[in-house]
Amino acid sequence: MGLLDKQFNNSNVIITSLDNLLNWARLSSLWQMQFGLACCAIEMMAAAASHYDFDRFGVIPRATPRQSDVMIVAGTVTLKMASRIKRLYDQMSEPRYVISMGSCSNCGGPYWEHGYHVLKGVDRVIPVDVYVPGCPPRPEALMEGLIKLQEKIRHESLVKKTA
Amino acid sequence: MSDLLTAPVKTSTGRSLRSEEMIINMGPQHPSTHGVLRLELVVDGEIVVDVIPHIGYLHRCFEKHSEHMTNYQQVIPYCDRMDYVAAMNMEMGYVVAVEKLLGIQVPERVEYIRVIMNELQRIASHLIAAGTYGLDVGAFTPFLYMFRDRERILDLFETTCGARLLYNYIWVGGLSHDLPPGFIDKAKAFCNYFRPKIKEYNDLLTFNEIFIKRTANVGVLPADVAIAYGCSGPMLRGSGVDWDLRRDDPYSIYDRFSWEVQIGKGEVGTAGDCWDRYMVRIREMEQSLNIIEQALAQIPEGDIASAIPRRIRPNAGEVYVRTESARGELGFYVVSDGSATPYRVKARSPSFVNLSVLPEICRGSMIADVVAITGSTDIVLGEVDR
Amino acid sequence: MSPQEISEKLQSQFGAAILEAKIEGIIQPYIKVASVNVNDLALFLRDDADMQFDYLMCLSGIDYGKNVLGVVYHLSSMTKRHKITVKTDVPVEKAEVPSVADVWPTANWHEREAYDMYGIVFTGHPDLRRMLLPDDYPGHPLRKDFKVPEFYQGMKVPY
Amino acid sequence: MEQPLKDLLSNDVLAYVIMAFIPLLWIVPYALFAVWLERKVSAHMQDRLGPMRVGGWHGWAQTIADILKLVQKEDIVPSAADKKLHFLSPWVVFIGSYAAFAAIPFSSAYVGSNINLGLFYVIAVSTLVVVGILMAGWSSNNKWSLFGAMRSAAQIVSYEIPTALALLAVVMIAGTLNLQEINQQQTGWFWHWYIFKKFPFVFVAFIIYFVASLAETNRTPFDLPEAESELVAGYHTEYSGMKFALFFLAEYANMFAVSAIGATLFLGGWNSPFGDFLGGPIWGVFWFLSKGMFFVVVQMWLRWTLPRLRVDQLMYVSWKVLTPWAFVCILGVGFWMMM
Repeated sequence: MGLLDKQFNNSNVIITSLDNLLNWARLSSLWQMQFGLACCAIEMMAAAASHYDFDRFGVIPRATPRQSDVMIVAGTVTLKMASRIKRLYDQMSEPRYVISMGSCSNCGGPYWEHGYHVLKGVDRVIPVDVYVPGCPPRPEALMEGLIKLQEKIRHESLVKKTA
Repeated sequence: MSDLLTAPVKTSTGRSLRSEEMIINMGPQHPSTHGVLRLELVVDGEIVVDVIPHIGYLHRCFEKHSEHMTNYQQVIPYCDRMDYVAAMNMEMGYVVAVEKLLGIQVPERVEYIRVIMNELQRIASHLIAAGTYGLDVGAFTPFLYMFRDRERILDLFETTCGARLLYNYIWVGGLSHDLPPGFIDKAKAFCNYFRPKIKEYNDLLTFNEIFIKRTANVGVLPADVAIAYGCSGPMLRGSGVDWDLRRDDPYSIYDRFSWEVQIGKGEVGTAGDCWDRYMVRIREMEQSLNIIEQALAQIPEGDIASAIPRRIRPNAGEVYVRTESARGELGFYVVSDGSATPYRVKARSPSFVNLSVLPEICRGSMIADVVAITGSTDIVLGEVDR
Repeated sequence: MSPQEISEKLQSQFGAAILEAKIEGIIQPYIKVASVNVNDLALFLRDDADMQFDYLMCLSGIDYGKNVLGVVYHLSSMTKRHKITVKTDVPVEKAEVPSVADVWPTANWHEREAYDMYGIVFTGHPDLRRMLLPDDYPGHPLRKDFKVPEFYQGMKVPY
Repeated sequence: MEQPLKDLLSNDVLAYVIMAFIPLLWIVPYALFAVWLERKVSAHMQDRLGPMRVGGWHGWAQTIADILKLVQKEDIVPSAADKKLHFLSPWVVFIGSYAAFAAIPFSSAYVGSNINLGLFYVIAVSTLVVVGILMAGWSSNNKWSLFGAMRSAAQIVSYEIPTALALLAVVMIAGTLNLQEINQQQTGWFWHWYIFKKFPFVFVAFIIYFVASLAETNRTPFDLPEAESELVAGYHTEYSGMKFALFFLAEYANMFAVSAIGATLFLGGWNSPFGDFLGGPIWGVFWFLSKGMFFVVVQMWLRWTLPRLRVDQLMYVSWKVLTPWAFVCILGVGFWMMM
């Protein structure tokens, strides 16, 4: 994760306040990587367009992985594309998050059985934070996924987790 | 610009002025490749010497799936997912092919509803094409305006079949649902709403001086090259070839409506340039509105399904049927061996063929032009790769 | 020209190379041709004044089973407004068909796709690489005997 | 303001340091506000709402969250990058745009450094931005970055010429390069502003200046160096976290700097448009900032309306349209003054 993450062993009032502030900043400014794969990308575009307007949540598209915080894997991941997605994920800077949008990137979707060239779930190559079901998910569903991700970020901490 | 590029790059002593060439990869993740297209650009400075498209990053095994479904109907959702921007057109193409294989007629009402849905879909698809094209040349706002109006079409689809993007609505022998009550009024209201919007797009983008500068005389595709490369749809019509399958090889009931086929005339540049291709789409939206209005006025009452068994088993045989999708000639080659599953389904996707002409028209242009040309071919990668 | 006339003209021109011409009792008539003659026939179909098949609509590979592969050409003419289907068969062991990419440039990508999916080699093709699948993908997936690989580059392929 | 500060602190060096930081008090809040404003302006132009959630009222805290997040982000230096240049370039770019503020008079009482060659200094020092951008593009070892940097260098160097020529038209009338003096010459009602002098030559010069300044700040329709749909993100493709934030800050600082110079030279700077009404040093700051912000908003308006030019068209505009017309303006003003 980021610079300070998991650097502290004990929690105190300063660290928790800092936690809250940093988490607030992270969850309020999730810049999305401008990158779509298949059908879901159209719904992702619709989510960013006037009617649904992702910008309300502070989500703006960035074309380069270096400057983006969340990668929305929108669509079918094929074997040819999988290594590229892995590389894009590696190029993103911490803290980074992944939303898997749609059945295809969750588990292969309708292509699970005979898809000789379809990766059955993007979580086989990169870690996923939030799965959004649907084929394709409606923009509202994607927003729900984003809010879930924000909830997840809200509970992150600088404190090391002990077993 | 053009004489600068076509002039021999030699000094008076005959030495080449070409500098070292550089290869850059555009895509598969790039903001303006409309998905996961990868273009290998060989560039000499800003000038593109060669373009090598690499596709297949979205190859989802459509043809394999259609050979393994339990019946013919189950292929329809996969057709949807091929061209996800114009799913209705895709369903239509496949269903018309299977019906021809079966040799059945569908009720009148079904035909009318199919035409209405197809033309609405064509408008929605062209809106995405034109909007993202604006994005490609750097105009952000028209894209959002067009998406705003597209939402209204999606609302119509949603009231009809519950889905926004991939419908599974047109079935072999009929439709999944009848039109909901009030649909016709809503569709008429949409037509009235949408007509003035086309003028708005023209004011905002089409006749913008910079937009014309960026697209006129860029990526000129001569008519003979277009035909030799098998281009179709707005790509072919943009080059001035008067060819529309809805009129020239009619299917369904398109021969009952009166509308005009739009072709590129080279108003602001050469016939067959990017602006012409863009403009054909804008004008086709208007023509689609005409068809919708006629169909809405004539639509009869009746059944929405013809009497066919649940598991259809066409006689052994084969058929190639082409229909006009939003992107061009969509062909389905369906082979039956008499069983309940297709033996072979080959989709001849228009984008795949239209894309193959890209290297031909990109050579000698600039990097920014490659973006403009790729945008004007209006490819959907799901359909290119199938 | 009607399909009947087309087939008669082709038979008089190519004789024994035309293996079969099925016109009646079928939805779309087709002409079957010996695989070695495909390119000559294509050139004739495009250039003959009566034919003028300037538009290759579709080129499909097909696996007929029993070790026979096929290539199907769907042609149409924009000027004459007629259509014809041309077919050819090749055995799996020697799946070689002359390329028609020099006749219709659009065949270039179609043939690459057929090569990718069925392993049909188009002789004389300018750039016969895989089209859709990665270069190191094992096998030709649309053949009826294709088995999905267990792993590809360390990624598990079956569900 | 310089002298009172020195007297107060009785330490010259400290006084200079404080003087130097005063523009920062404006630039940082301004940049935060302008980014938020840009998002709101673009959203409302596009039938959207823009940021609505963060901080409550219309997402006012959006950019604060953005900057706090960028601080936390991992700082990636590509392994193949030229590490020193990669580290330095955002600073060079920022310093280039920040240093320009030293000679810009914010009010009759405050100018960072009241030098005689003020305008010359501003033009010269803002060229430093090109060096920074070239460093960024080269050191990233990324072809898209290199393209962005090369385009940017060509663009900014070309557009310096019409910019400087257009400003020269005013300098000819004013007879000085000192920006504070130029301001003082325009005191009075708005028809004393230089934009209305020697009509229409200076007016045309102002338009040339504004168009060229759009190119100097890489704004649409001249945003080729970072053209998103062509070059991914241009010269800052490989920059993440705080370094990217510096580029961003520099871009917005630059936007204001060119607007401020335009306002100073053509529109009376800190002068009230209505003679003595709401005049004086304090209101002067208000007038100066409002004029500057007005042009910043115009730049945003253009950005969300126009498509982008191509490289050769960009050069065409500079060399074949703006530069000749700037010469015409200079000649016109010159002949007028001789008569």
